[in-house]
Amino acid sequence: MAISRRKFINMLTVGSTACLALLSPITSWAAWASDAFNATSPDDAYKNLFGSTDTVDSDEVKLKVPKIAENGGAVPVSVKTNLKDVESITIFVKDNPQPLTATFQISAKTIPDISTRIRLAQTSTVTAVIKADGKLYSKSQEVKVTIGGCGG
Amino acid sequence: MKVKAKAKNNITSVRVLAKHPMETGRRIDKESGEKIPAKYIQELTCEHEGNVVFVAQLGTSVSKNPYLAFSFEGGKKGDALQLRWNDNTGDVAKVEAKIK
Amino acid sequence: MNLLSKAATTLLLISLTSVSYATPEQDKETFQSFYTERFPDISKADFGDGVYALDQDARDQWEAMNDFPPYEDNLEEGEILFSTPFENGKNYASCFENGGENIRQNYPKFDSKRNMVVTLELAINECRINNDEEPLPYKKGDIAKISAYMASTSEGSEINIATPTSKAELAAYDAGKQYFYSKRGQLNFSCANCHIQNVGRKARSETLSPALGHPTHFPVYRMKWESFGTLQRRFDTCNKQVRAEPLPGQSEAYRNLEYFMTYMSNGLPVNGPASRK
Amino acid sequence: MKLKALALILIIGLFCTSANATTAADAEKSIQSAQNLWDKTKLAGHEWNTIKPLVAQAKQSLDNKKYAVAIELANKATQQAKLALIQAEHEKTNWLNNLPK
Repeated sequence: MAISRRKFINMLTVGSTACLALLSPITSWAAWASDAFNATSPDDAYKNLFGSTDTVDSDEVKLKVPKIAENGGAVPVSVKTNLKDVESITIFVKDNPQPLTATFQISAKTIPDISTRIRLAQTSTVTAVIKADGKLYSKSQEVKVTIGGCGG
Repeated sequence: MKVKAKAKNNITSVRVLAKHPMETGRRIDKESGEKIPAKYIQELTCEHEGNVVFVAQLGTSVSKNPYLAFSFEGGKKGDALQLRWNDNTGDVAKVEAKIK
Repeated sequence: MNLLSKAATTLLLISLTSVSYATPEQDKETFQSFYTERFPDISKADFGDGVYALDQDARDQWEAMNDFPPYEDNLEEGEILFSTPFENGKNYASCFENGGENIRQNYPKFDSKRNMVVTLELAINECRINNDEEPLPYKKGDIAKISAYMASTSEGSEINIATPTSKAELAAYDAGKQYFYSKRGQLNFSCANCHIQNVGRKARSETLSPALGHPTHFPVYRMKWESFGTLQRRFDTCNKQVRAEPLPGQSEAYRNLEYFMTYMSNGLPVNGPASRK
Repeated sequence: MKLKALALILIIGLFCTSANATTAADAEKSIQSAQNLWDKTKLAGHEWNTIKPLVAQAKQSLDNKKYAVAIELANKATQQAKLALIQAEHEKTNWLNNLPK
């Protein structure tokens, strides 16, 4: 699905920015990986998104998450890599109701270095998966979520 | 949508904050006792001179008022960026930002 | 009463007074050096960052959040509220020295005419009343937004509360001091128990922040509140946490406490508004 | 007379766990004394937030004619208020022990 999406964008961007108007919600919707996002287990999400659960744990995937979340509602996450030919960066939260959190398509011009803020329903392992040259590389780390808070 | 974009050494770094509730569809309204319907951004894109330089697909685990930071090769001070998101209900927001 | 017991009482009183009535300046010295000795690696100004001065993991997240501070919109609203004229054509600027800009560091002030402590929020409401406007509710909402905007114009200015010297000033200062060090609530904790004796340690999963620098960064935008709150709103939370009943906003006890605490942080730069979890 | 006796029996039956029959007046008295001590804690500047809900619950029980429960709650409130007053008295001098050295 991701590939057809990219082809479609390439087709579009051959033209000018005037084509932007053509990016109607319907076409974008079609590209959104709904099966993978709706999956309730990490394995199902992997299968739907990558067609495989075969990942290699790699230090090339630089994942930065806190050890203890200040705020489970907005946990900063950064992922970057020096790997070549990166196609996508994807973030999973193992114990969230829907583990697939976000997936970023990395074009030839995009630097494989992204940051976002995610929700953790509870203490969970956060995993970043980088697809590069057709292979899946991953890195995981646990983030603790605590209840309460003085927040002085 | 708030955008901060800076160019340095032929690399443009972009930070975006999209104002959006990111309702998961699982939350219960405390007063009515009913589920608040899901409303979340599914896709956010950024274009520079007609090229898509960033595509993010998001789910309900992304925090309220999604924050995204990314960078791409090319771009210079004064260039325009077109950012756009659409959510699961079909709402769309577009903004043009200048690289500083 | 016989002479002996009279003498004993007098002696007791003298000994008590000599402890409790160290001069405010001596108090401040002891207070500040307690923290600088306890945390020799932290510069004095950085105590204004609270827990984020002590915990790098938390600080990294806080700094990431500050890329687009969660209070940005509220702060902008505060600026608009501050500069919108009253019905009589006057505005907040007309009530304050320097048009209300860069004055946060001077509050709370002791008003010698009325013999009372005036906090910035109290002054904001008095400005409204003097201009025939309804006072705003304390602790949160518009008053906190206005106060946040005013604080932002003082960024980097050092807290500069005049040293209490007159009898009335000292009485207010001592009342604030006693409040700070008195155990209260069912859990029997004083402010000092957590924020001096146990500073940097954990209460459940939370690191206890230093009291030095507490007043520098208010109003604070808390993720938990999803809004700004004044220092006195924070007093409420602390009181509830030790199971004491909070006091009304701008009550005498709270104003005196704010006066004492802010004087203890004299010399630290204003760095409010700030965000907290 | 007969009716009153019946009522008494009914009440005793309702609160068969307590030895003595309790009346609205007893409950009101307990609540009033809790209230008085509660007011004293406010004056002393050492009000605990545990007292207010207990008094409110006691009043609620009184309204619901659950007098024994009302008294029990009022007594709890009184106990909390007494402790708060002991704390206030103690802290009049002992707050000085908390000063940084």
